[in-house]
Amino acid sequence: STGSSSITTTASSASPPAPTATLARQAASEKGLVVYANVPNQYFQPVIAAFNKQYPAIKVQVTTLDDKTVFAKYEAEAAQGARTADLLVASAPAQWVEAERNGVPAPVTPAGLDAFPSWVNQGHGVYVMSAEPMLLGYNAKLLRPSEVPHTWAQLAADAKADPAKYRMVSYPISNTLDYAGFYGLHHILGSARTQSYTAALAPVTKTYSEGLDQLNQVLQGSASIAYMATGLTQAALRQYKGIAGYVFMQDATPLVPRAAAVTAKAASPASAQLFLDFLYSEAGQQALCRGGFEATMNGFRPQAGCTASLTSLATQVPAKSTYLVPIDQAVLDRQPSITAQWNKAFHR
Amino acid sequence: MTAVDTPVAAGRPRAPASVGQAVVSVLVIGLVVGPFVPLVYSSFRSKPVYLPGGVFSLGGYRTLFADPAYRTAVKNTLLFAVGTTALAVAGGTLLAILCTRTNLPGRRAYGLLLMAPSVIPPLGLIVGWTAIYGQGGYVTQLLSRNLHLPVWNLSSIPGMTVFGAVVTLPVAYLTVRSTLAGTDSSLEDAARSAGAGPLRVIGRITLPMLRPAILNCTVLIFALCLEILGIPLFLGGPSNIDFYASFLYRSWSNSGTPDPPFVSAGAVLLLVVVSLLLVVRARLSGAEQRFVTVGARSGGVHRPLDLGRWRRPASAAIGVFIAVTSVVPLLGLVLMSFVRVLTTLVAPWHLMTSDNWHAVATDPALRRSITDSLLIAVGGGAASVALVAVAALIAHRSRFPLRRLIAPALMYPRAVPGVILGMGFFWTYLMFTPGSLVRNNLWGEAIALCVRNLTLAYVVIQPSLARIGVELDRAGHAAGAGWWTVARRILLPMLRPALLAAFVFMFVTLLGDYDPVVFLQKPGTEILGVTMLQHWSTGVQGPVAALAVLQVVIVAAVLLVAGRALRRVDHA
Amino acid sequence: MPEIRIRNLRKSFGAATVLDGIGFTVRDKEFVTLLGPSGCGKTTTLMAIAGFQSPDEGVIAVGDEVFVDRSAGVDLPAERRDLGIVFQSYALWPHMTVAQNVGFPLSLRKADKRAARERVAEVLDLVELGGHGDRYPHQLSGGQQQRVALARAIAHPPRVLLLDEPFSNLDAKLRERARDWLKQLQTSLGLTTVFVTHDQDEALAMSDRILVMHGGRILRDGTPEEVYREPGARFVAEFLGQCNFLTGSVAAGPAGSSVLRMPAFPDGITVGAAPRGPEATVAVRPQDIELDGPDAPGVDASVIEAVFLGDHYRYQVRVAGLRIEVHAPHTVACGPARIRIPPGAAVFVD
Amino acid sequence: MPEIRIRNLRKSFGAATVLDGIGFTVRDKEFVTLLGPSGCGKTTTLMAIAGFQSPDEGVIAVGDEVFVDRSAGVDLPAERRDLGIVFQSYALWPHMTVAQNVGFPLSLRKADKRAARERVAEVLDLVELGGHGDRYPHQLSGGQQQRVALARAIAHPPRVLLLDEPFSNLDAKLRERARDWLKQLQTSLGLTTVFVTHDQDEALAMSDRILVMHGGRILRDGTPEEVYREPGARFVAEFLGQCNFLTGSVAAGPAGSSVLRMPAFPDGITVGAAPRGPEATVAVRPQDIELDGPDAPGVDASVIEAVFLGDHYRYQVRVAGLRIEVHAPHTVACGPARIRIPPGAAVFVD
Ligand SMILES: Nc1ncnc2c1ncn2[C@@H]1O[C@H](COP(=O)(O)OP(=O)(O)OP(=O)(O)O)[C@@H](O)[C@H]1O
Ligand SMILES: Nc1ncnc2c1ncn2[C@@H]1O[C@H](COP(=O)(O)OP(=O)(O)OP(=O)(O)O)[C@@H](O)[C@H]1O
Ligand SMILES: [Mg+2]
Ligand SMILES: [Mg+2]
Repeated sequence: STGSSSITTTASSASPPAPTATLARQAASEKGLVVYANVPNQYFQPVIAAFNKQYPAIKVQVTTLDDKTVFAKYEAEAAQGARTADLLVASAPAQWVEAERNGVPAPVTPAGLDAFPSWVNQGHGVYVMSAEPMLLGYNAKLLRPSEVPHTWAQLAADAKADPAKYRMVSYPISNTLDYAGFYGLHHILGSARTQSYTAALAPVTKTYSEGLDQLNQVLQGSASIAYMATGLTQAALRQYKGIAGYVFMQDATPLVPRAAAVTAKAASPASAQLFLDFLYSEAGQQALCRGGFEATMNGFRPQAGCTASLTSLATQVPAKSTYLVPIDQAVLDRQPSITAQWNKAFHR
Repeated sequence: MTAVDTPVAAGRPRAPASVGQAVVSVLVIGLVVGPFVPLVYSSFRSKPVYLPGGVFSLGGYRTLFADPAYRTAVKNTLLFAVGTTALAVAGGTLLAILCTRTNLPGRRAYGLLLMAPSVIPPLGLIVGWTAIYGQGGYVTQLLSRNLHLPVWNLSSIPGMTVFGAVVTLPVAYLTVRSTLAGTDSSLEDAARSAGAGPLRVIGRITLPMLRPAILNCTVLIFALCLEILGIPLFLGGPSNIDFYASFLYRSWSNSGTPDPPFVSAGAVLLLVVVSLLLVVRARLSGAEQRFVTVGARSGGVHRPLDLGRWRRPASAAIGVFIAVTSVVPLLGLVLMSFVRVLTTLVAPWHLMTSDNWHAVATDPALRRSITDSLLIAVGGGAASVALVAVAALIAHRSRFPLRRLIAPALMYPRAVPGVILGMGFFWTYLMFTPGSLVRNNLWGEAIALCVRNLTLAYVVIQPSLARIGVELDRAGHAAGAGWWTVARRILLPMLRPALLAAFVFMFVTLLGDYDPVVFLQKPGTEILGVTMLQHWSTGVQGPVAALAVLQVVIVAAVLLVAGRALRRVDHA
Repeated sequence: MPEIRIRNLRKSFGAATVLDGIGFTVRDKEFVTLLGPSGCGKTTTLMAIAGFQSPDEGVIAVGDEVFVDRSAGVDLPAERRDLGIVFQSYALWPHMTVAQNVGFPLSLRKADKRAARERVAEVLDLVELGGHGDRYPHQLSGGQQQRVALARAIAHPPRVLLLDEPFSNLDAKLRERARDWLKQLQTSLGLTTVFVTHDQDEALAMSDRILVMHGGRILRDGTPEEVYREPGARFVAEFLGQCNFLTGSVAAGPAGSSVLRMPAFPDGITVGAAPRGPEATVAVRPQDIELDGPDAPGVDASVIEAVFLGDHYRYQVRVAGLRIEVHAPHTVACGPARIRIPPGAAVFVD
Repeated sequence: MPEIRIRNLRKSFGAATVLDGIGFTVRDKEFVTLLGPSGCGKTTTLMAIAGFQSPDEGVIAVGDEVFVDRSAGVDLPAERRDLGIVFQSYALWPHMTVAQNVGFPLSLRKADKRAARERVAEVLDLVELGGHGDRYPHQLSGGQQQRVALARAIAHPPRVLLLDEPFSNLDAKLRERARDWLKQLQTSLGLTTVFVTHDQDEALAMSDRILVMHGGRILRDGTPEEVYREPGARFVAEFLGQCNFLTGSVAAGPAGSSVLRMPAFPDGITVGAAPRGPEATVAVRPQDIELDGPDAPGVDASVIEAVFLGDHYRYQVRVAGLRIEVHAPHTVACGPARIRIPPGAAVFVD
């Protein structure tokens, strides 16, 4: 339902899914599941809990690291043959490409992919766990609802028209998430428009690269808008009703993949695959949505309260305005030029 | 800071305790050198140490020097380091003089309060400062939005310099104060009877005599500024200002290839710079005899310098300084932990919430991280202090052949950014320790944290040791005690106040430190600093503030107990 | 050079009374010594004059100027009193050369550079350190350091010179030389001087007048000979050198003198003052007692210990149960001897 | 108590030779003093015996045991030498009570707890600090601290007692008392003792034998009287008290004596030793010179200064261009006088 026509679907070279019962038996003899993930603990916890409801015997240990460290730690440990992660979760497409090249992911296919868009499988054993829409957060005390821009075009126009009111925050392009978002923007809007918008936004934008720092600026009121904010904002802003809100950009909402892969050197491959299988099950999708991750299942119906899903996104943003940034070499290749354009606009 | 080698002619010809001394020396040197081995090695390889197929290469260094961003980062770091050091040393010295040598009203209370920035956990202090004085900080917003006044920018180099100076000022303050306490005040009296007024006395007598102490803390603070990561990472980001450490960290975390050699090369260059600093200091302090007061038989408490009509203004200024730098950010933290968001747009009482504390309380990792952190802070703190104490005794009170290596070795853990030291530890654990002996448990984190902060324990213990006369050891030997017995029954008991102070210092630091364990932490072995960092990365600062307040409360409790103990120790 | 007048100085630290009504006058060009045991308040008195201690009560004036008058609320800061002080620890500034140390008081007064340099050279010559201007204090011996401290104190001619045990860090040999030298300098420059010491030899050798202090009070005030010969109080007698104390019954002697009688000296000891009561104690200096072989005049005694002390021998003599110390330049064998206390050797003490 | 034998001790610090072939023997129960000016190597010698300085060359043995023999590579660590040492600064451990300080050497030797307690009490009684076992060092006066240091040094009976200027921190009065007391203790316990001082009075009053050191060598070795009366070297004469040095031509006198002639003393000065050359210098102690009014016998002189020093007067006398110091117990007015150097008062020095 969601997903533009140009979603990359690399032919899968992975083996067919193993039967769940076999995996469960193998997992019983394994020593728990080790996950390196770029996910804040508090968001991931509902997912783990739901998994453990099904597989109480499998002890899941999630180490929260930033994107780079997820790979660096795994690769160093794997090279030395030490016990390391069985499953990796990270968002940076460029680093996934590098990881594929280094043979990090194991060629594993989860069961139940039929119910998902084909792009969930990025090939080489890398799967999109959640496709997170980059969105715009705003301060509800500083901007009346009518003043909140819903398109990049409007955002750029507002920035020019009232720079005092539209003080903005965002990531710097050096942030992998931000780069992925801009890659998507270029794809949807074309380079010329993206560049002109960037040029308009640069003078009113301050950048924060750590975590969700920019959200705080919006909440505190030093900025009225955070654009190109991560999809996790949906969950983070839940407790700030009346102070801040978020909208999806109608003209272009890039989806940045948070991908997962079972590792080649996994000590608990069966447990890892069970977890992967779980992610692509109904229960798993509900848990992801609850945690604030974007559920991607076709025809997903969220249970009470949770909004993070592509089905609900589809009701808010036209399909042609969304685009999932793929995990492939093209993303790596365009990084220098897109970064340079951004830097030029920001005088860096 | 005062690693001045007291030339101890404690000329005992042979040391029967040399086995024990060897064990401790090798342990200390090994712990310090351990993480540096893979770092230095990998800086000369084309691939990370743990990957097969690397060749010798200077590529890392070449990449570094070719990068204009590196040069900018170096320039920024130097600007910051020079500014911070100058401010901290000048401020610390001035405050120490005012609080010990003049009739400033309230000087005793100030003496304690000035130490506050060193007992608030570093991340907490940053959160507190950004919440109050940052871009979106409460006071900043109040002034700019509500009163339309021009405001400062905490994220600029001057802004970070001021913050850096506040953080490091206690180091200068402590060093200078303890030196002042040890110098004969009759030197100042002599100047006054020669006709010099209070200002002249300070300018021409007190300050010049403090040169060695000032030199020591200048070198230490400068070195700390070179490796500092938290400030550029959290404050410098919005203005796109990188320092040495944050440049390395960011280029590392954005690079496609695993562990590029230029990160190690950057760390190695920093090591070289700090070594040079140590050499320069040794050179400069060569003529230190000129600053040691001759036959210091202290002339008792004399009349303090009279500040005259500046008494009250000076006192008020210091009060404001303490309020602005410590009290307000601390209150900000407390307030933050009880509101949904600290903003000038909505009155705080409309935002009251217990959610932050609830989130903190229900976080399953939190209880573990509190107990783990307490364990490391208490156990690790005690073990490090014990190790450093014995190492300092070997370095300054023995004839052990390797003793000259120990004092400089103890300075190095603070010579590179904690994150990179942590990386070194990770590699060392990975490659050189059997199995996952320490890599996968709390031990590994504890060791990394402790080693990184050995320097702090040393700079607290060393000056006190230097003040204990050699004759006290000799009297012990003459009584028939060997080296170890003298250490155990005479020197260590006499060092008790310093050991306790070092322990408290270590405790506070270990409780809040995080950068060396970024690589090492894993579920089940969380520590407070990392938990805080992770809450931060969710973008919601309320729980971070709650954690920081929690840390301050724990530290305050420990200080209270330690203060009691210290008083009892002093009585003995 | 003006005179120093001190009246009723009182000072307590908490419950401890350190100065208990000190009052004295130092005349122009006079060299006055405060002598007393450790802790008796000598330094406190000196520091009150210098301005480093505020007395609780009392008046200090030098010449026409009142330094301290507690009742009038006057308390001049130290730097405006224009005094020269030499501290016990010398308090040389270790970061300055000898010339800079000595020149400091001049440079403060914005003296002409050249004139200042000349004055420094002159003062250094005066203290016999002509060629040492470029050295640092730690490159000097103790005696030289002490002379630099003095040079500094007199560089800008002070109204009054105050010295706090300036020689106590010197060794015996140096100390004697330094004494002579200082006394000479003081006399030739005509400096009004207050000198603090706990060494009676030093006090006797140098002073025009000695004030013996004890427990925050002045017990005795007089020239060295007066104080030594007529100590008045037992404490003073004892503090100014060894002393034998003999107690007995007193009877009037010829020509206003008295005779003290006791079992050891049945013929009595003649004291050159009228009796003040039926019982009394006298002090007799060891070197004033005559001791000789068993054939000499005097009462029977027995020498139980003889120690050679260079310029004299020190004998412990037993006389009818009493133990008496005698100093004599000549040798007396241990064993039986005769002892005599000549008239005038004994003085009454309280 | 064993004897100490030291042979050819040498020690340099860099280019500076501090000990230049020191050798001496201390006999059983003897009290030997190393006397010399600051920096002559006294402490270095003592510390070599104690084991805190390694000599570059030489042999040190106590009784049968060789402590140091550089040529044989022997160098016993300090803690195995079983000596008692009292340091100049006392070096009491501030964190231990008096009893713990004194008991420390015993506790090291795993002495029986009760026996150790008794021994501590006994030693404290010996140094007259019976009731002070529970105090801390800072609660004691200087003199008491010094006694605790001594008690500690003798608690576990040492083979030899070493003392490095133990009294130099005490004031004049206390020092004298401490001297007597220590000497008595040493005699009664029969301790072989090496004592270091730069105070000649102390050395003369206490020692069985004095070794006068200068520049890392021993210049003179003898009993106090020998050293004082026959100093041999000018340095020794001067160091042991004031001295006048007179130089003139020498002729043989009667009975193996000599006569020194010079313009000031045309009749010559009789010296009780045969002449060793045509020219010579003699040393004459100020108190051995006779000074009296202008009617007394002797050569014409003029008293130019008289200082009262308590037990004697110090006169500066001018005799035909020479300046001579004289000490006499009696008063002589300034102005013309007569001076006489009796036979035996002058001794030849190098
Ligand atoms: N600041 C102070 N606080 C409390 N007591 C003090 C203080 N200064 C001096 N005293 C006490 O006052 C008394 C007199 O001290 P002062 O220094 O005048 O003695 P002193 O005669 O100079 O002795 P010394 O010969 O030891 O130098 C001593 O008992 C000392 O302990
Ligand atoms: N560790 C050292 N390094 C260099 N020189 C030293 C050292 N120890 C002592 N000296 C020098 O050796 C010489 C003798 O020192 P020593 O301490 O034995 O003298 P002393 O006779 O005890 O003098 P004092 O009476 O001043 O204590 C001195 O000139 C001293 O400067
Ligand atoms: Mg005094
Ligand atoms: Mg010595």
